[in-house]
Amino acid sequence: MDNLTKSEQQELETRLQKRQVKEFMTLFGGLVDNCFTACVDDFTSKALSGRENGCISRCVIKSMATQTRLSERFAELNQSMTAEMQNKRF
Amino acid sequence: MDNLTKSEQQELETRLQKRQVKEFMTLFGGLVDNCFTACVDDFTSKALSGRENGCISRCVIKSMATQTRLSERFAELNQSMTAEMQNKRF
Amino acid sequence: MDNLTKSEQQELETRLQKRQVKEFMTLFGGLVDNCFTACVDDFTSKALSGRENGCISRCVIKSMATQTRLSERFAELNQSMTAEMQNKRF
Amino acid sequence: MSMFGFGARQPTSAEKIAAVENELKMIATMHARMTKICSQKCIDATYREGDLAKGEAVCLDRCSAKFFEAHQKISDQLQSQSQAMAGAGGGGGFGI
Amino acid sequence: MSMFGFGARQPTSAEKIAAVENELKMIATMHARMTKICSQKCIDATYREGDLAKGEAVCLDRCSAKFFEAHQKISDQLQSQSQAMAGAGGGGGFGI
Amino acid sequence: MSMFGFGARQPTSAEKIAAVENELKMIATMHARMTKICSQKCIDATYREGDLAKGEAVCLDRCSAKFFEAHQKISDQLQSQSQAMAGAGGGGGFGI
Repeated sequence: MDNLTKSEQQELETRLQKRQVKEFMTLFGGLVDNCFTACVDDFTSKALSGRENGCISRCVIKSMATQTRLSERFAELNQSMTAEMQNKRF
Repeated sequence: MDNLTKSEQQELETRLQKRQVKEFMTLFGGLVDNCFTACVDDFTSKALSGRENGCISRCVIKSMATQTRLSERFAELNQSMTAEMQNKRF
Repeated sequence: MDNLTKSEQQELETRLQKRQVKEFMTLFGGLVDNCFTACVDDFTSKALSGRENGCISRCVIKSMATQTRLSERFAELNQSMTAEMQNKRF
Repeated sequence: MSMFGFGARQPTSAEKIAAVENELKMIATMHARMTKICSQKCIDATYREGDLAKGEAVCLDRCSAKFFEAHQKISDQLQSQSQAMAGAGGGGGFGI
Repeated sequence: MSMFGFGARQPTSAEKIAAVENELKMIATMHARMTKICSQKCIDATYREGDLAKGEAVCLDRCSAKFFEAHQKISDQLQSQSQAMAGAGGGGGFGI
Repeated sequence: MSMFGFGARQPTSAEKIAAVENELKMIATMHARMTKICSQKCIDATYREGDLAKGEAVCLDRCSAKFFEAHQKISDQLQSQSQAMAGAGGGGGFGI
Protein backbone atom coordinates (compact mmCIF):
# COMPACT_ATOMS: atom_id res chain seq x y z
CA MET A 1 0.00 0.00 0.00
CA ASP A 2 2.89 2.38 0.67
CA ASN A 3 4.31 1.92 -2.83
CA LEU A 4 3.17 5.17 -4.35
CA THR A 5 4.22 6.42 -7.75
CA LYS A 6 5.95 9.77 -8.09
CA SER A 7 2.81 11.68 -9.00
CA GLU A 8 0.93 10.01 -6.15
CA GLN A 9 3.68 11.07 -3.76
CA GLN A 10 3.40 14.65 -5.00
CA GLU A 11 -0.36 14.66 -4.53
CA LEU A 12 0.09 13.25 -1.03
CA GLU A 13 2.73 15.88 -0.25
CA THR A 14 0.33 18.67 -1.26
CA ARG A 15 -2.38 17.26 0.94
CA LEU A 16 -0.05 16.85 3.88
CA GLN A 17 1.01 20.48 3.57
CA LYS A 18 -2.63 21.55 3.72
CA ARG A 19 -3.09 19.32 6.74
CA GLN A 20 -0.07 20.87 8.46
CA VAL A 21 -1.47 24.36 7.97
CA LYS A 22 -4.78 23.18 9.40
CA GLU A 23 -3.11 21.50 12.36
CA PHE A 24 -1.07 24.57 13.08
CA MET A 25 -4.20 26.71 13.10
CA THR A 26 -5.88 24.26 15.47
CA LEU A 27 -2.87 24.34 17.76
CA PHE A 28 -2.78 28.14 17.70
CA GLY A 29 -6.52 28.39 18.35
CA GLY A 30 -6.26 25.91 21.21
CA LEU A 31 -3.45 27.97 22.73
CA VAL A 32 -5.54 31.16 22.59
CA ASP A 33 -8.54 29.35 24.10
CA ASN A 34 -6.58 27.71 26.84
CA CYS A 35 -4.46 30.67 27.88
CA PHE A 36 -7.35 33.14 27.68
CA THR A 37 -9.59 30.86 29.74
CA ALA A 38 -6.90 30.27 32.34
CA CYS A 39 -5.62 33.85 32.63
CA VAL A 40 -8.49 36.27 32.01
CA ASP A 41 -11.28 36.53 34.54
CA ASP A 42 -11.62 40.20 35.31
CA PHE A 43 -14.10 42.11 33.18
CA THR A 44 -14.03 45.46 34.97
CA SER A 45 -11.83 46.75 32.14
CA LYS A 46 -11.64 46.18 28.39
CA ALA A 47 -7.85 46.02 28.22
CA LEU A 48 -5.69 43.18 29.47
CA SER A 49 -4.10 43.97 32.85
CA GLY A 50 -0.40 43.55 33.58
CA ARG A 51 -1.15 40.41 35.55
CA GLU A 52 -3.21 38.95 32.71
CA ASN A 53 -0.53 39.78 30.14
CA GLY A 54 2.13 38.12 32.26
CA CYS A 55 -0.02 35.04 32.78
CA ILE A 56 -0.76 34.73 29.05
CA SER A 57 2.90 35.09 28.16
CA ARG A 58 3.96 32.38 30.64
CA CYS A 59 1.07 30.19 29.51
CA VAL A 60 2.25 30.37 25.88
CA ILE A 61 5.85 29.52 26.82
CA LYS A 62 4.78 26.65 29.05
CA SER A 63 2.29 25.30 26.51
CA MET A 64 4.95 25.29 23.78
CA ALA A 65 7.32 23.43 26.09
CA THR A 66 4.53 20.96 26.88
CA GLN A 67 3.83 20.47 23.16
CA THR A 68 7.49 19.86 22.43
CA ARG A 69 7.97 17.37 25.24
CA LEU A 70 4.80 15.44 24.42
CA SER A 71 5.68 15.36 20.72
CA GLU A 72 9.03 13.78 21.53
CA ARG A 73 7.41 11.18 23.77
CA PHE A 74 4.69 10.55 21.19
CA ALA A 75 7.26 9.91 18.45
CA GLU A 76 9.16 7.45 20.65
CA LEU A 77 6.05 5.62 21.79
CA ASN A 78 4.59 5.52 18.29
CA GLN A 79 7.81 4.05 16.92
CA SER A 80 8.06 1.34 19.55
CA MET A 81 4.37 0.49 19.15
CA THR A 82 4.73 0.20 15.37
CA ALA A 83 7.78 -2.04 15.82
CA GLU A 84 5.87 -4.21 18.28
CA MET A 85 2.91 -4.59 15.95
CA GLN A 86 5.14 -5.62 13.07
CA ASN A 87 6.74 -8.26 15.28
CA LYS A 88 3.28 -9.64 16.03
CA ARG A 89 2.33 -9.79 12.36
CA PHE A 90 5.37 -11.59 10.95
CA MET B 1 -4.71 37.73 -4.24
CA ASP B 2 -8.19 39.16 -3.90
CA ASN B 3 -8.46 39.84 -7.62
CA LEU B 4 -10.70 36.97 -8.58
CA THR B 5 -12.25 36.53 -12.01
CA LYS B 6 -16.01 36.31 -12.33
CA SER B 7 -16.12 32.53 -12.45
CA GLU B 8 -13.77 32.33 -9.48
CA GLN B 9 -16.08 34.65 -7.56
CA GLN B 10 -19.03 32.42 -8.38
CA GLU B 11 -17.20 29.32 -7.22
CA LEU B 12 -16.24 31.12 -4.01
CA GLU B 13 -19.83 32.24 -3.49
CA THR B 14 -21.05 28.64 -3.79
CA ARG B 15 -18.51 27.47 -1.25
CA LEU B 16 -19.36 30.27 1.16
CA GLN B 17 -23.03 29.33 0.99
CA LYS B 18 -22.15 25.77 1.91
CA ARG B 19 -20.02 27.10 4.75
CA GLN B 20 -22.90 29.25 6.02
CA VAL B 21 -25.22 26.28 6.14
CA LYS B 22 -22.59 24.33 8.04
CA GLU B 23 -21.98 27.18 10.47
CA PHE B 24 -25.67 27.59 11.07
CA MET B 25 -25.99 23.91 11.89
CA THR B 26 -23.05 24.15 14.30
CA LEU B 27 -24.66 27.15 15.97
CA PHE B 28 -27.99 25.38 16.25
CA GLY B 29 -26.36 22.24 17.61
CA GLY B 30 -24.39 24.27 20.14
CA LEU B 31 -27.59 25.96 21.27
CA VAL B 32 -29.32 22.62 21.84
CA ASP B 33 -26.29 21.26 23.71
CA ASN B 34 -25.86 24.30 25.86
CA CYS B 35 -29.51 24.87 26.75
CA PHE B 36 -30.22 21.20 27.34
CA THR B 37 -27.15 20.81 29.56
CA ALA B 38 -28.01 23.95 31.54
CA CYS B 39 -31.75 23.36 31.91
CA VAL B 40 -32.43 19.62 32.09
CA ASP B 41 -31.31 17.66 35.12
CA ASP B 42 -34.34 15.76 36.27
CA PHE B 43 -34.78 12.28 34.83
CA THR B 44 -37.74 11.09 36.88
CA SER B 45 -39.92 11.74 33.83
CA LYS B 46 -39.46 11.38 30.07
CA ALA B 47 -41.22 14.64 29.17
CA LEU B 48 -39.80 18.14 29.71
CA SER B 49 -41.31 19.81 32.79
CA GLY B 50 -42.77 23.32 32.76
CA ARG B 51 -39.69 24.62 34.53
CA GLU B 52 -37.37 22.96 32.01
CA ASN B 53 -39.40 24.27 29.07
CA GLY B 54 -39.28 27.79 30.47
CA CYS B 55 -35.56 27.57 31.11
CA ILE B 56 -34.86 26.30 27.57
CA SER B 57 -36.97 29.04 26.04
CA ARG B 58 -35.17 31.78 28.00
CA CYS B 59 -31.83 30.15 27.24
CA VAL B 60 -32.53 30.29 23.49
CA ILE B 61 -33.56 33.94 23.63
CA LYS B 62 -30.56 34.92 25.74
CA SER B 63 -28.15 32.91 23.60
CA MET B 64 -29.41 34.58 20.43
CA ALA B 65 -28.99 38.01 22.05
CA THR B 66 -25.48 37.00 23.11
CA GLN B 67 -24.66 35.84 19.56
CA THR B 68 -25.93 39.09 18.10
CA ARG B 69 -24.03 41.32 20.52
CA LEU B 70 -20.78 39.36 20.14
CA SER B 71 -21.09 39.35 16.35
CA GLU B 72 -21.39 43.15 16.35
CA ARG B 73 -18.36 43.52 18.59
CA PHE B 74 -16.45 40.98 16.55
CA ALA B 75 -17.12 42.86 13.32
CA GLU B 76 -15.94 46.14 14.86
CA LEU B 77 -12.82 44.63 16.40
CA ASN B 78 -11.97 42.70 13.26
CA GLN B 79 -12.27 45.86 11.17
CA SER B 80 -10.07 47.95 13.44
CA MET B 81 -7.51 45.15 13.66
CA THR B 82 -7.37 44.79 9.89
CA ALA B 83 -6.96 48.56 9.53
CA GLU B 84 -4.14 48.53 12.08
CA MET B 85 -2.31 45.70 10.34
CA GLN B 86 -2.48 47.49 6.99
CA ASN B 87 -1.02 50.62 8.60
CA LYS B 88 1.89 48.54 9.88
CA ARG B 89 2.56 47.04 6.48
CA PHE B 90 2.60 50.18 4.36
CA MET C 1 -34.98 14.62 -3.92
CA ASP C 2 -34.56 11.02 -2.83
CA ASN C 3 -34.96 9.70 -6.34
CA LEU C 4 -31.36 8.96 -7.14
CA THR C 5 -30.16 7.15 -10.23
CA LYS C 6 -28.10 3.99 -9.87
CA SER C 7 -24.75 5.71 -10.28
CA GLU C 8 -25.79 8.41 -7.85
CA GLN C 9 -26.70 5.72 -5.34
CA GLN C 10 -23.31 4.11 -5.78
CA GLU C 11 -21.52 7.41 -5.25
CA LEU C 12 -23.62 8.02 -2.14
CA GLU C 13 -22.83 4.53 -0.86
CA THR C 14 -19.10 5.15 -1.23
CA ARG C 15 -19.38 8.39 0.68
CA LEU C 16 -21.43 6.83 3.45
CA GLN C 17 -18.81 4.12 3.88
CA LYS C 18 -16.15 6.79 4.31
CA ARG C 19 -18.40 8.53 6.81
CA GLN C 20 -18.88 5.31 8.77
CA VAL C 21 -15.13 4.80 9.05
CA LYS C 22 -14.78 8.38 10.25
CA GLU C 23 -17.60 8.00 12.77
CA PHE C 24 -16.14 4.81 14.09
CA MET C 25 -12.78 6.51 14.61
CA THR C 26 -14.48 9.38 16.45
CA LEU C 27 -16.32 6.92 18.65
CA PHE C 28 -13.15 5.00 19.40
CA GLY C 29 -11.23 8.20 20.14
CA GLY C 30 -14.00 9.44 22.42
CA LEU C 31 -13.91 6.14 24.29
CA VAL C 32 -10.16 6.39 24.87
CA ASP C 33 -10.50 10.02 26.00
CA ASN C 34 -13.39 9.36 28.29
CA CYS C 35 -12.11 6.17 29.90
CA PHE C 36 -8.55 7.48 30.28
CA THR C 37 -9.77 10.73 31.84
CA ALA C 38 -12.12 8.91 34.22
CA CYS C 39 -9.76 6.09 35.24
CA VAL C 40 -6.18 7.37 35.21
CA ASP C 41 -5.06 9.91 37.77
CA ASP C 42 -1.93 8.49 39.30
CA PHE C 43 1.33 9.51 37.66
CA THR C 44 3.79 8.01 40.12
CA SER C 45 4.35 5.20 37.61
CA LYS C 46 4.47 4.97 33.82
CA ALA C 47 2.51 1.72 33.56
CA LEU C 48 -1.21 1.33 34.15
CA SER C 49 -1.97 -0.11 37.60
CA GLY C 50 -4.30 -3.06 38.16
CA ARG C 51 -6.96 -0.70 39.44
CA GLU C 52 -6.64 1.53 36.37
CA ASN C 53 -6.74 -1.44 34.02
CA GLY C 54 -9.88 -2.75 35.67
CA CYS C 55 -11.53 0.65 35.57
CA ILE C 56 -10.72 1.11 31.86
CA SER C 57 -12.03 -2.32 31.02
CA ARG C 58 -15.33 -1.72 32.86
CA CYS C 59 -15.55 1.75 31.32
CA VAL C 60 -15.28 0.30 27.80
CA ILE C 61 -17.96 -2.32 28.47
CA LYS C 62 -20.30 0.20 30.05
CA SER C 63 -19.73 2.78 27.31
CA MET C 64 -20.53 0.21 24.62
CA ALA C 65 -23.72 -0.73 26.43
CA THR C 66 -24.60 2.97 26.70
CA GLN C 67 -23.95 3.46 22.98
CA THR C 68 -26.12 0.51 22.08
CA ARG C 69 -29.02 1.57 24.28
CA LEU C 70 -28.93 5.18 23.11
CA SER C 71 -28.72 4.12 19.46
CA GLU C 72 -31.88 2.03 19.88
CA ARG C 73 -33.71 4.91 21.52
CA PHE C 74 -32.43 7.33 18.92
CA ALA C 75 -33.70 5.16 16.07
CA GLU C 76 -37.15 4.90 17.65
CA LEU C 77 -37.39 8.60 18.43
CA ASN C 78 -36.09 9.60 15.02
CA GLN C 79 -38.66 7.38 13.32
CA SER C 80 -41.60 8.71 15.32
CA MET C 81 -40.41 12.29 14.79
CA THR C 82 -40.12 11.78 11.05
CA ALA C 83 -43.61 10.27 10.96
CA GLU C 84 -44.98 13.21 12.94
CA MET C 85 -43.40 15.75 10.64
CA GLN C 86 -44.85 14.04 7.56
CA ASN C 87 -48.29 14.14 9.15
CA LYS C 88 -47.90 17.87 9.66
CA ARG C 89 -46.84 18.45 6.07
CA PHE C 90 -49.60 16.55 4.27
CA MET D 1 -30.62 32.37 -6.93
CA SER D 2 -33.97 31.23 -5.62
CA MET D 3 -35.76 31.09 -2.33
CA PHE D 4 -36.90 27.53 -2.97
CA GLY D 5 -33.85 25.31 -2.79
CA PHE D 6 -32.74 24.57 -6.34
CA GLY D 7 -35.52 26.68 -7.90
CA ALA D 8 -36.93 25.72 -11.26
CA ARG D 9 -33.79 24.02 -12.63
CA GLN D 10 -32.98 20.36 -12.10
CA PRO D 11 -30.48 19.72 -9.29
CA THR D 12 -27.21 18.18 -10.50
CA SER D 13 -26.10 14.74 -9.33
CA ALA D 14 -23.56 16.32 -7.01
CA GLU D 15 -26.25 18.49 -5.44
CA LYS D 16 -28.65 15.60 -4.95
CA ILE D 17 -25.98 13.47 -3.32
CA ALA D 18 -24.84 16.36 -1.14
CA ALA D 19 -28.40 16.97 0.04
CA VAL D 20 -28.88 13.36 1.17
CA GLU D 21 -25.40 13.32 2.68
CA ASN D 22 -26.07 16.52 4.61
CA GLU D 23 -29.28 15.18 6.07
CA LEU D 24 -27.55 12.01 7.25
CA LYS D 25 -24.68 14.06 8.61
CA MET D 26 -27.07 16.18 10.63
CA ILE D 27 -28.72 13.12 12.09
CA ALA D 28 -25.32 11.61 12.94
CA THR D 29 -24.24 14.85 14.62
CA MET D 30 -27.41 14.96 16.68
CA HIS D 31 -26.86 11.34 17.68
CA ALA D 32 -23.29 12.05 18.75
CA ARG D 33 -24.30 15.10 20.79
CA MET D 34 -27.10 13.21 22.51
CA THR D 35 -24.79 10.32 23.36
CA LYS D 36 -22.24 12.66 24.88
CA ILE D 37 -24.70 14.67 26.95
CA CYS D 38 -26.86 11.78 28.15
CA SER D 39 -23.77 9.76 29.10
CA GLN D 40 -22.57 12.69 31.20
CA LYS D 41 -25.97 13.14 32.81
CA CYS D 42 -26.72 9.47 33.52
CA ILE D 43 -23.57 7.38 33.85
CA ASP D 44 -21.63 7.04 37.11
CA ALA D 45 -18.09 7.97 36.06
CA THR D 46 -16.31 5.92 38.72
CA TYR D 47 -16.82 2.75 36.70
CA ARG D 48 -16.95 0.49 39.73
CA GLU D 49 -19.37 -1.63 37.70
CA GLY D 50 -19.08 -2.64 34.05
CA ASP D 51 -22.81 -3.26 33.64
CA LEU D 52 -25.37 -0.54 33.10
CA ALA D 53 -27.29 -0.20 36.35
CA LYS D 54 -31.09 -0.28 36.04
CA GLY D 55 -31.26 3.36 37.14
CA GLU D 56 -28.69 4.37 34.55
CA ALA D 57 -30.56 2.58 31.76
CA VAL D 58 -33.86 4.25 32.66
CA CYS D 59 -32.09 7.61 32.91
CA LEU D 60 -30.67 7.13 29.38
CA ASP D 61 -34.14 6.38 27.99
CA ARG D 62 -35.65 9.47 29.57
CA CYS D 63 -32.68 11.67 28.72
CA SER D 64 -32.90 10.72 25.04
CA ALA D 65 -36.65 11.42 24.97
CA LYS D 66 -36.12 14.80 26.60
CA PHE D 67 -33.25 15.58 24.24
CA PHE D 68 -35.46 15.00 21.20
CA GLU D 69 -38.21 17.10 22.72
CA ALA D 70 -35.79 19.94 23.47
CA HIS D 71 -34.29 19.67 19.99
CA GLN D 72 -37.71 19.99 18.38
CA LYS D 73 -38.78 22.78 20.70
CA ILE D 74 -35.65 24.84 20.03
CA SER D 75 -35.99 24.25 16.30
CA ASP D 76 -39.59 25.51 16.40
CA GLN D 77 -38.66 28.50 18.53
CA LEU D 78 -35.87 29.57 16.17
CA GLN D 79 -38.17 29.10 13.20
CA SER D 80 -40.91 31.29 14.62
CA GLN D 81 -38.36 33.89 15.72
CA SER D 82 -36.75 33.98 12.29
CA GLN D 83 -40.16 34.22 10.63
CA ALA D 84 -41.14 37.06 12.96
CA MET D 85 -37.95 38.86 11.96
CA ALA D 86 -37.77 38.03 8.29
CA GLY D 87 -41.46 38.25 7.41
CA ALA D 88 -42.46 35.73 4.74
CA GLY D 89 -39.03 34.27 3.71
CA GLY D 90 -39.04 30.48 3.29
CA GLY D 91 -36.32 28.23 1.97
CA GLY D 92 -33.71 27.32 4.57
CA GLY D 93 -35.58 26.70 7.80
CA PHE D 94 -34.28 25.21 11.00
CA GLY D 95 -36.07 21.87 11.27
CA ILE D 96 -34.12 18.65 11.23
CA MET E 1 8.83 25.40 -3.60
CA SER E 2 9.27 29.01 -2.58
CA MET E 3 9.40 31.04 0.59
CA PHE E 4 6.94 33.57 -0.79
CA GLY E 5 3.61 31.82 -1.04
CA PHE E 6 3.09 30.85 -4.66
CA GLY E 7 6.51 32.20 -5.71
CA ALA E 8 6.95 33.58 -9.19
CA ARG E 9 4.26 31.46 -10.86
CA GLN E 10 0.64 32.53 -11.10
CA PRO E 11 -1.61 30.86 -8.51
CA THR E 12 -4.28 28.64 -10.05
CA SER E 13 -7.97 29.43 -9.63
CA ALA E 14 -8.31 26.66 -7.07
CA GLU E 15 -5.42 28.08 -5.05
CA LYS E 16 -6.81 31.62 -5.10
CA ILE E 17 -10.24 30.43 -3.99
CA ALA E 18 -8.73 28.22 -1.29
CA ALA E 19 -6.68 31.15 0.05
CA VAL E 20 -9.73 33.41 0.41
CA GLU E 21 -11.75 30.52 1.84
CA ASN E 22 -9.06 29.72 4.40
CA GLU E 23 -8.89 33.29 5.60
CA LEU E 24 -12.66 33.43 6.06
CA LYS E 25 -12.58 30.06 7.78
CA MET E 26 -9.98 31.28 10.23
CA ILE E 27 -12.05 34.33 11.05
CA ALA E 28 -15.16 32.18 11.52
CA THR E 29 -13.26 29.83 13.82
CA MET E 30 -12.00 32.73 15.90
CA HIS E 31 -15.53 34.07 16.10
CA ALA E 32 -16.90 30.73 17.26
CA ARG E 33 -14.19 30.34 19.91
CA MET E 34 -14.76 33.85 21.23
CA THR E 35 -18.50 33.29 21.42
CA LYS E 36 -18.05 30.10 23.37
CA ILE E 37 -15.53 31.45 25.85
CA CYS E 38 -17.15 34.84 26.44
CA SER E 39 -20.56 33.22 26.90
CA GLN E 40 -19.07 30.94 29.55
CA LYS E 41 -17.32 33.84 31.27
CA CYS E 42 -20.21 36.33 31.20
CA ILE E 43 -23.59 34.63 31.02
CA ASP E 44 -25.44 33.40 34.09
CA ALA E 45 -26.21 29.76 33.22
CA THR E 46 -29.33 29.45 35.38
CA TYR E 47 -31.39 31.25 32.72
CA ARG E 48 -33.82 32.74 35.21
CA GLU E 49 -34.02 35.68 32.82
CA GLY E 50 -34.33 35.59 29.03
CA ASP E 51 -32.95 39.09 28.55
CA LEU E 52 -29.28 39.95 28.64
CA ALA E 53 -28.67 41.76 31.93
CA LYS E 54 -26.82 45.07 31.65
CA GLY E 55 -23.86 43.57 33.50
CA GLU E 56 -23.76 40.59 31.15
CA ALA E 57 -23.82 42.82 28.07
CA VAL E 58 -20.96 44.98 29.35
CA CYS E 59 -19.03 41.85 30.27
CA LEU E 60 -19.45 40.50 26.70
CA ASP E 61 -18.13 43.77 25.24
CA ARG E 62 -15.05 43.74 27.45
CA CYS E 63 -14.49 40.02 27.04
CA SER E 64 -14.48 40.32 23.25
CA ALA E 65 -12.03 43.24 23.37
CA LYS E 66 -9.72 41.29 25.69
CA PHE E 67 -10.03 38.20 23.50
CA PHE E 68 -8.85 40.12 20.43
CA GLU E 69 -6.00 41.64 22.40
CA ALA E 70 -4.93 38.23 23.71
CA HIS E 71 -5.24 36.71 20.22
CA GLN E 72 -2.98 39.39 18.76
CA LYS E 73 -0.52 39.19 21.63
CA ILE E 74 -0.17 35.41 21.38
CA SER E 75 0.18 35.64 17.60
CA ASP E 76 3.02 38.18 18.03
CA GLN E 77 4.68 36.11 20.73
CA LEU E 78 4.68 32.95 18.62
CA GLN E 79 5.97 34.88 15.64
CA SER E 80 8.93 36.38 17.51
CA GLN E 81 9.66 32.99 19.10
CA SER E 82 9.59 31.22 15.76
CA GLN E 83 11.78 33.93 14.23
CA ALA E 84 14.25 33.64 17.11
CA MET E 85 14.41 29.90 16.48
CA ALA E 86 14.32 29.80 12.70
CA GLY E 87 16.53 32.80 11.96
CA ALA E 88 15.48 34.63 8.80
CA GLY E 89 12.79 32.24 7.41
CA GLY E 90 9.65 34.07 6.24
CA GLY E 91 6.61 32.65 4.44
CA GLY E 92 4.15 30.98 6.79
CA GLY E 93 3.94 33.16 9.89
CA PHE E 94 1.38 33.06 12.65
CA GLY E 95 -0.58 36.31 12.17
CA ILE E 96 -4.26 36.22 11.43
CA MET F 1 -17.35 -5.63 -1.99
CA SER F 2 -14.65 -7.63 -0.23
CA MET F 3 -13.61 -8.41 3.30
CA PHE F 4 -9.97 -7.71 2.49
CA GLY F 5 -9.69 -3.98 1.89
CA PHE F 6 -9.61 -3.41 -1.85
CA GLY F 7 -10.01 -7.09 -2.62
CA ALA F 8 -8.47 -8.54 -5.75
CA ARG F 9 -8.57 -5.35 -7.82
CA GLN F 10 -5.80 -2.76 -7.81
CA PRO F 11 -6.53 0.26 -5.60
CA THR F 12 -6.80 3.51 -7.56
CA SER F 13 -4.38 6.37 -6.97
CA ALA F 14 -7.03 8.26 -5.03
CA GLU F 15 -7.63 5.25 -2.79
CA LYS F 16 -3.94 4.72 -2.10
CA ILE F 17 -3.45 8.38 -1.22
CA ALA F 18 -6.58 8.39 0.95
CA ALA F 19 -5.35 5.32 2.84
CA VAL F 20 -2.00 6.89 3.70
CA GLU F 21 -3.71 10.18 4.52
CA ASN F 22 -6.20 8.46 6.82
CA GLU F 23 -3.47 6.70 8.74
CA LEU F 24 -1.58 9.95 9.27
CA LYS F 25 -4.80 11.69 10.25
CA MET F 26 -5.51 9.05 12.87
CA ILE F 27 -2.06 9.44 14.35
CA ALA F 28 -2.44 13.23 14.39
CA THR F 29 -5.81 12.94 16.12
CA MET F 30 -4.37 10.63 18.74
CA HIS F 31 -1.51 13.05 19.28
CA ALA F 32 -3.91 15.97 19.72
CA ARG F 33 -6.08 14.06 22.18
CA MET F 34 -3.08 12.96 24.23
CA THR F 35 -1.73 16.51 24.34
CA LYS F 36 -5.03 17.87 25.56
CA ILE F 37 -5.60 15.24 28.24
CA CYS F 38 -2.04 15.06 29.57
CA SER F 39 -1.83 18.87 29.72
CA GLN F 40 -4.99 18.92 31.79
CA LYS F 41 -3.73 16.14 34.06
CA CYS F 42 -0.19 17.44 34.56
CA ILE F 43 0.09 21.21 34.07
CA ASP F 44 -0.64 23.71 36.84
CA ALA F 45 -3.16 26.04 35.22
CA THR F 46 -2.30 29.11 37.28
CA TYR F 47 0.76 29.78 35.10
CA ARG F 48 2.76 31.40 37.86
CA GLU F 49 5.80 29.94 36.16
CA GLY F 50 6.59 29.91 32.45
CA ASP F 51 8.97 26.95 32.73
CA LEU F 52 7.88 23.35 32.95
CA ALA F 53 8.48 22.25 36.54
CA LYS F 54 10.42 19.00 36.96
CA GLY F 55 7.31 17.34 38.40
CA GLU F 56 5.20 18.47 35.47
CA ALA F 57 7.73 17.16 32.94
CA VAL F 58 7.88 13.73 34.61
CA CYS F 59 4.09 13.66 34.82
CA LEU F 60 3.86 14.35 31.05
CA ASP F 61 6.25 11.48 30.31
CA ARG F 62 4.28 9.03 32.43
CA CYS F 63 0.93 10.30 31.22
CA SER F 64 1.91 9.79 27.58
CA ALA F 65 3.15 6.26 28.29
CA LYS F 66 -0.09 5.42 30.12
CA PHE F 67 -2.13 6.98 27.32
CA PHE F 68 -0.50 4.74 24.72
CA GLU F 69 -0.98 1.70 26.92
CA ALA F 70 -4.67 2.55 27.45
CA HIS F 71 -5.13 3.22 23.72
CA GLN F 72 -3.70 -0.18 22.85
CA LYS F 73 -5.63 -1.94 25.57
CA ILE F 74 -8.96 -0.43 24.51
CA SER F 75 -8.23 -1.21 20.87
CA ASP F 76 -7.55 -4.86 21.77
CA GLN F 77 -10.64 -5.09 23.96
CA LEU F 78 -12.90 -3.72 21.21
CA GLN F 79 -11.33 -6.08 18.69
CA SER F 80 -11.87 -9.17 20.81
CA GLN F 81 -15.42 -8.05 21.63
CA SER F 82 -16.26 -7.45 17.98
CA GLN F 83 -14.74 -10.81 17.04
CA ALA F 84 -16.75 -12.53 19.76
CA MET F 85 -19.87 -10.90 18.32
CA ALA F 86 -19.16 -11.13 14.60
CA GLY F 87 -17.52 -14.52 14.46
CA ALA F 88 -14.81 -14.76 11.80
CA GLY F 89 -15.11 -11.32 10.05
CA GLY F 90 -11.73 -9.71 9.30
CA GLY F 91 -10.93 -6.60 7.30
CA GLY F 92 -11.54 -3.35 9.19
CA GLY F 93 -10.53 -3.95 12.78
CA PHE F 94 -9.91 -1.41 15.50
CA GLY F 95 -6.11 -1.29 15.77
CA ILE F 96 -4.26 1.91 15.05
